[in-house]
Amino acid sequence: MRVTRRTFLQVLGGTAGAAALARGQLTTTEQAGQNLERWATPEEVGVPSLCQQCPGGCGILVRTLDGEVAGISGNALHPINRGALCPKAFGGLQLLYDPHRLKGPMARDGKHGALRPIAWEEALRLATQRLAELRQQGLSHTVAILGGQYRGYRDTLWKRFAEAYGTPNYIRVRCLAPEHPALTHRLMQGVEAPLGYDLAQARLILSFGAGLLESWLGPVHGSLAFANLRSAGDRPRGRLIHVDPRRSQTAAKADRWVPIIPGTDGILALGLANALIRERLYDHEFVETHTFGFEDWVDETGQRHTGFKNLVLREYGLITVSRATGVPVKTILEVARDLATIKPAVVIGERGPSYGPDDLHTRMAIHSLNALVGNIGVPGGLMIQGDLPLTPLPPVAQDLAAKRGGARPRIDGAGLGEYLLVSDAPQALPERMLSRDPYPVNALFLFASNPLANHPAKEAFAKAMEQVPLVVSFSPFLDESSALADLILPDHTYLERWQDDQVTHLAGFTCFSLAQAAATPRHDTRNTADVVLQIAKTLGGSIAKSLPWKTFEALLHEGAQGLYEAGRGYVVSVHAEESLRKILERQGYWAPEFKTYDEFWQALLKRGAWWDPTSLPVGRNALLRTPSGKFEFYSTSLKRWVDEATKREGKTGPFVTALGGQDRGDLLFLPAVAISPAQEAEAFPLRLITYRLVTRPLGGGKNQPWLLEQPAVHVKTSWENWVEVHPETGAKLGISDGDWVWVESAKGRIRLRAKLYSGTRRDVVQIPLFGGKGPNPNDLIANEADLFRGFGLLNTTRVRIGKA
Amino acid sequence: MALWGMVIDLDRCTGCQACVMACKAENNVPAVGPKEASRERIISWMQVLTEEDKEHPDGKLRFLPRPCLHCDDPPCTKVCPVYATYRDPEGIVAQIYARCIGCRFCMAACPYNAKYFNWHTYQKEGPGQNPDVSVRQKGIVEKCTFCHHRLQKARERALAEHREIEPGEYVPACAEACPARAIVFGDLSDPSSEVSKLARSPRAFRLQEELGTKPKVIYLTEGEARG
Amino acid sequence: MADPADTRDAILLAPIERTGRGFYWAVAILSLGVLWGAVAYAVQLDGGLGVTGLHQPVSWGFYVTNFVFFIGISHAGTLISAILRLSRAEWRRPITRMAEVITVMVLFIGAGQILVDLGRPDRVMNVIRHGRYQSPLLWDATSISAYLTASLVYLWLPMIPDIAILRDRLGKRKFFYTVLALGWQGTERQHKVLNRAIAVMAVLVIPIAVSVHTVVSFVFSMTLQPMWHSTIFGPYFVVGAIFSGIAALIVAMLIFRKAYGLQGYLRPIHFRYLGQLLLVMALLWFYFTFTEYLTGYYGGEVEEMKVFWGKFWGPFSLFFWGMVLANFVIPLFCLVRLERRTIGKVLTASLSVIVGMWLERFIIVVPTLSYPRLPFPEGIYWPTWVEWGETAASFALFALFYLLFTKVFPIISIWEIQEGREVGLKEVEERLLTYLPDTVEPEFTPVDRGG
Amino acid sequence: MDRPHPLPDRTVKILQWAMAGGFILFVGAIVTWIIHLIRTAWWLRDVPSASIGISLVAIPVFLVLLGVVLYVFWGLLTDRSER
Repeated sequence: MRVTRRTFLQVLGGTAGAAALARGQLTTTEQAGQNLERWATPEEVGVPSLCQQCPGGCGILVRTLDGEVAGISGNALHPINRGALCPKAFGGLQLLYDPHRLKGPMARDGKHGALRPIAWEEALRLATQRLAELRQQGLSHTVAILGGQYRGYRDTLWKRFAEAYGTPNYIRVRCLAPEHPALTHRLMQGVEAPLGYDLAQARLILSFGAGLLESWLGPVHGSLAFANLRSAGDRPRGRLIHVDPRRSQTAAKADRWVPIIPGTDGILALGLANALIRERLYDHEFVETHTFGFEDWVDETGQRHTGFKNLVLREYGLITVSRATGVPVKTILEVARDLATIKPAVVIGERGPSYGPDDLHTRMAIHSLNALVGNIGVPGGLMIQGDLPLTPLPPVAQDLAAKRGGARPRIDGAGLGEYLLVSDAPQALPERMLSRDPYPVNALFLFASNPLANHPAKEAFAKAMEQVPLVVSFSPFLDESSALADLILPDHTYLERWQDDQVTHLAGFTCFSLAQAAATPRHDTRNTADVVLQIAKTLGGSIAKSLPWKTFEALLHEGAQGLYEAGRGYVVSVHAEESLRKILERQGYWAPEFKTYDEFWQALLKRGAWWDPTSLPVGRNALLRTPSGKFEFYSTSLKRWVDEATKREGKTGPFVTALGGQDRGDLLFLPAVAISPAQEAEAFPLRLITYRLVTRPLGGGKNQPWLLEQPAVHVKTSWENWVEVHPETGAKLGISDGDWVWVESAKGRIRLRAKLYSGTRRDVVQIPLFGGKGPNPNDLIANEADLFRGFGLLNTTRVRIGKA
Repeated sequence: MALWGMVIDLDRCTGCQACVMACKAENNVPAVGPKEASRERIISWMQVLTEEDKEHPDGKLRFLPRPCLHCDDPPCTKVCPVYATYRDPEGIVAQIYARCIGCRFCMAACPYNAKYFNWHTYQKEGPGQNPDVSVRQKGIVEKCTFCHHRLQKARERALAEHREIEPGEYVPACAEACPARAIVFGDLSDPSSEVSKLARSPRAFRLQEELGTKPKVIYLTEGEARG
Repeated sequence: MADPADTRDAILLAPIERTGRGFYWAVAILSLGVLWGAVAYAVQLDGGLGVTGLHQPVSWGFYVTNFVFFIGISHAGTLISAILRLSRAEWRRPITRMAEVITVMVLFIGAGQILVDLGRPDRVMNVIRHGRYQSPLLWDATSISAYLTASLVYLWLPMIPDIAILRDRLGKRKFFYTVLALGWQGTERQHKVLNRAIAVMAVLVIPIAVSVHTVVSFVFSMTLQPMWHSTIFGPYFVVGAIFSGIAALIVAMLIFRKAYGLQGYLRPIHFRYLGQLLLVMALLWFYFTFTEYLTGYYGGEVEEMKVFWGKFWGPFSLFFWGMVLANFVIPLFCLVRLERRTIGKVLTASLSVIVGMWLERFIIVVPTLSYPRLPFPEGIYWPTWVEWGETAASFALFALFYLLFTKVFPIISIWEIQEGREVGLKEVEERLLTYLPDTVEPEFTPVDRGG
Repeated sequence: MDRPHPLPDRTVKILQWAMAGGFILFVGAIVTWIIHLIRTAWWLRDVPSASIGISLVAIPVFLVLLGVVLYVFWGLLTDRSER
């Protein structure tokens, strides 16, 4: 029907013009065409859904015509993005209609045979049979599930499945673990829930390399906050100061860009602290009443400890800091003054790739600035995320096999030894799988992850996968990893499935997004969540009992009932209505909008999200949960961990060694970043920085031509990856714009096109995580992990470049 | 009669290209592929231009989103030999794809390079496209229409409900998507509309104003307002 | 007077009567060129204009350059012949026909370039159905069709007596010649009618010709683009057109002089006169170019200067300085002294001018488009084999048309040569006498060629 | 003039006058076309003045051309019949 209509439009003359031309002289054919158009207008429905291109959690509205997807726009009601979107969102259309999608389940003949199509029943039988066998043999712990970037009930489901089945190896690969508070916040504030940043109200944002506008907590939310910082009504224009070696988009838009020697952000933060203290600009009231370890102190044994103040004044003088960071003293002073005088101010530096080898102390140093200016627990500062009042699910029923399997150590070593503080350590996975330490992996499930494209040790990973008897992939596409899988049970793409999202890492408010399938599945694929439920059911016993829901939709339906019964929060609605409710609620009124849960559920589906904007625990007490009830410059909890680890493993145990050893004394527990002398690496004179583009969706977006064609605006490029070189560095090496160059690290070399970009340091080259075809910067990066967050060290590699 | 216009606040624009992609999805603008892209044939009705402050080597980077500026005195419509592009009474510079002979005179005449040519057949009709916008064939010129089809739909809706089009009811895809809220769209003939107010801002300027094309896309400079 | 028995000019009919091997070779080679173009066009029709090197922002390239160039060449003809006729330059007699043929042939080729350049040639009738006179392209369409019509008429009218000779002397194509000869018997009245018509046409064709290249220049100068938006583009283009036209005429004359052994008719003096004309045009062209560029440079407008420097030192400098060399320096050196080795010098200058004028058209069309006003990436344009093919085919097709024409009609006006012998001599003498101070005022007799 | 001339047959005559007719048609078509363009411009309020201005020059030029051609046709063809 659609085609007929459009053909008619073309006959008429394409677009608007025809009508204007024919004004007053409509011929009968044209009249008939218009009638037909009216008659043929398909039913247009906007289905709220969730953008899954990045962890930002934006709500989208999928435009469907007679059930076929015809467009994506922002869900104007959704509190995260308020109808706005970033470029990635539109790639979802091309993801959905990717002609190379898998048309149905595939199985491999033997270990080295070819993939062939297979029926779902057969495919599920294959997987279930193997799982049952392994469990019978007492090898349930040898099943590993590698999960990518997702959250909410799909995570819940896998977690429950792993627990009920009996494997500790549900391993997540992601740079963002929203349900955990940032380690720094845990160490210095003792909080157990993630923190939120009240960007919407802040008038100064000091960002240490956080790609607010590109990749941080979601570019849309960041951009809305940025827009708010800009001239808006009568308020004065806010300031954005961005510290970054690279002139990123955020740096370009910042009021001040502070270029810095990579990895020295912590030193700069301490220099700023020095300036704040020296000029007596810090928040005395907050520091005196709410912090611990600022002044020198004496512990119960009578031992004297250096406080933060004296540490900073003694070790981080402005000239020292300036020399170490490459930031002029004048700039440090000016930034410090801005930070102290423009209120409210917020310092961000929590997420994103690691800053350098001493990532933990760097982050502590940055975070201590928030305490110095006293913006913890105040509007426009740091807040704590509220909990989602979802229906509590019944506890997982574990039979003996499950208990036994679940008690085994994890294959990646997370939670032990050097990875004590880490929940997942995918970096260690290939090596351990290859060495079968502590046990071989007999089945590997890949869900929403593609390690063979993204893992810095992808060759080792591929080898490790060879050894696994059964590799099951749930990818809807034949990506690098699923190409090596033995069994592919393709998931729907996100526009085709029921799903939820629980955004718990943003602006403080809690938000639950729900989406039904916006499009009928284009191919013979199945929602992996439903597949897991079905596998559990087939496996039977306690596993089936732990996952009793018939469909994923039923689980969502059950979970969301808690929201209805919580007696707070709202299904999102138009702004005016929300404002009124907020005012009422502040006066103590909260009226339920729906009489029955069914009504609530229908409204949730129709509007896309539930949120609770008002019941934020913003008080300082909620934010300072350390034993002392204060913000700890000197982290007593870190000390406790270290003491315990020393007791358990000895002074030379892996955890203590990883921290830098006991010999650092108090400096280990204070935000002290060592100033290392500038190193002159002859062989590899340049440092490599990788970064994430705002146009890069999860999974790389190889199948999204729009995004690949116009990946960036700061350099002119299209369809291929590139390396950014400073024009002077380029001139020195005889490299001009657009030349092919080899970028070589100790690990390997890749051939890329050079782009001369003045927003590069002279001693740095930059390669974006491009995601399209062609070489990947991961091929250069050594497989090193930051031991405290488990995430790869992406910006510590040294390289050299030369004309290819 | 309305006079549709747009204000783009460069102080807010982050160069993210959400507008570009929103436009492509809304208007069935194809990706031309690596080969054609390397031949400089990317079609981008809305394009984010980047200007580097060459005076200071590490200086500022400026972003400039450029849709069709819908000039009130458009140089492109004047030169079209077949009335395939014209300014409609509400100020929108429209294209008639079925009429265009592909002489590319309008492309040569546009001082803003807002017109794009279909050098090859870049796409066929297929799923995922917006049926409100025709899929262009090879050999013709296309450009931003201020999402004219949205105006038609809004007008039909208003007509069916016996009322006028409300402000905000008709907004192009780029303005709708912009995450920094840098793009404001509305009726310039209504002095109380947001675009009109912003257009009177001391920060307001027009591209190549000296050419006298009277663009209806108005930009706001970066930085704070000067007096 | 067209005495059929007069065999002095038999050599002029020879190419029509007999066909040698050289002709077939020439046709074969030219056909190959045309074939290249045909294949290229087929490829272009199938794949779209994308098979060319055109892109964003350089959306006009070789085709438009060729269009301007060929339309320019067309001025060779009719305009020169009309001016010479009106000024009663007696040395025009063996030249006019050749010039007029160039015009007609090349106009077809030039107008064809636009067709080749269209993205949707199948919709070309839209120009007729939906054309709008605000567009300079329509001015072109009108002006070129007027010029083409006028040129055809102006080619045909002076050919009627010759066609009558062919009708009477030649065995073949009798019917064809009979129809075209319009019953010419050389009567007094017929002469009077014809001469009057030719005189009117000569007057009419000059403004039309000037208008043609003026409106071709308007295609560019009516836009607001840097280095296009110029008031002197009209006369500048016209001067360039006449310049290239004369050069093309000289080359054509020399080729046929050699091929058909016309040394007796096209004598060094003709080339000397034409060479001098060419020199004058070279100076005039330089004057216009200088004025045009100086105004731009002196104004120093930013956008203008981007294009200016692009031409002067940038990627187009090779073309720009090549143009200056070919259009000014070489002709100047060749044409200043023409007493010795006239033919060689004139030929060199003419070939150089043809190349130079093509470069000039290129340097006008492309650089302006290559430097957009807004911060776009600047586009460099390089044609593909398709554009080379079309260009080669255009030249080949022109040559082929010309060659075929000479096999059907005499390339030198027989009756005008005869008229020169019979009437011209006496008339010039009489006219000369009227210029001199010491002779008695003779009774003015209007030219009466009826005798 | 010495040699006797075969009288042109009817076909030749018809063709010659047909040529004249063709030319009239051609010029007529062009004039009609220009008028059509004026009409379109008028309807669309698309700068009719430009069309009218150009037609003021173009139409007379074509009519003069037509005049000259017809004059030649008439002058040459009728002359023979007089003799």
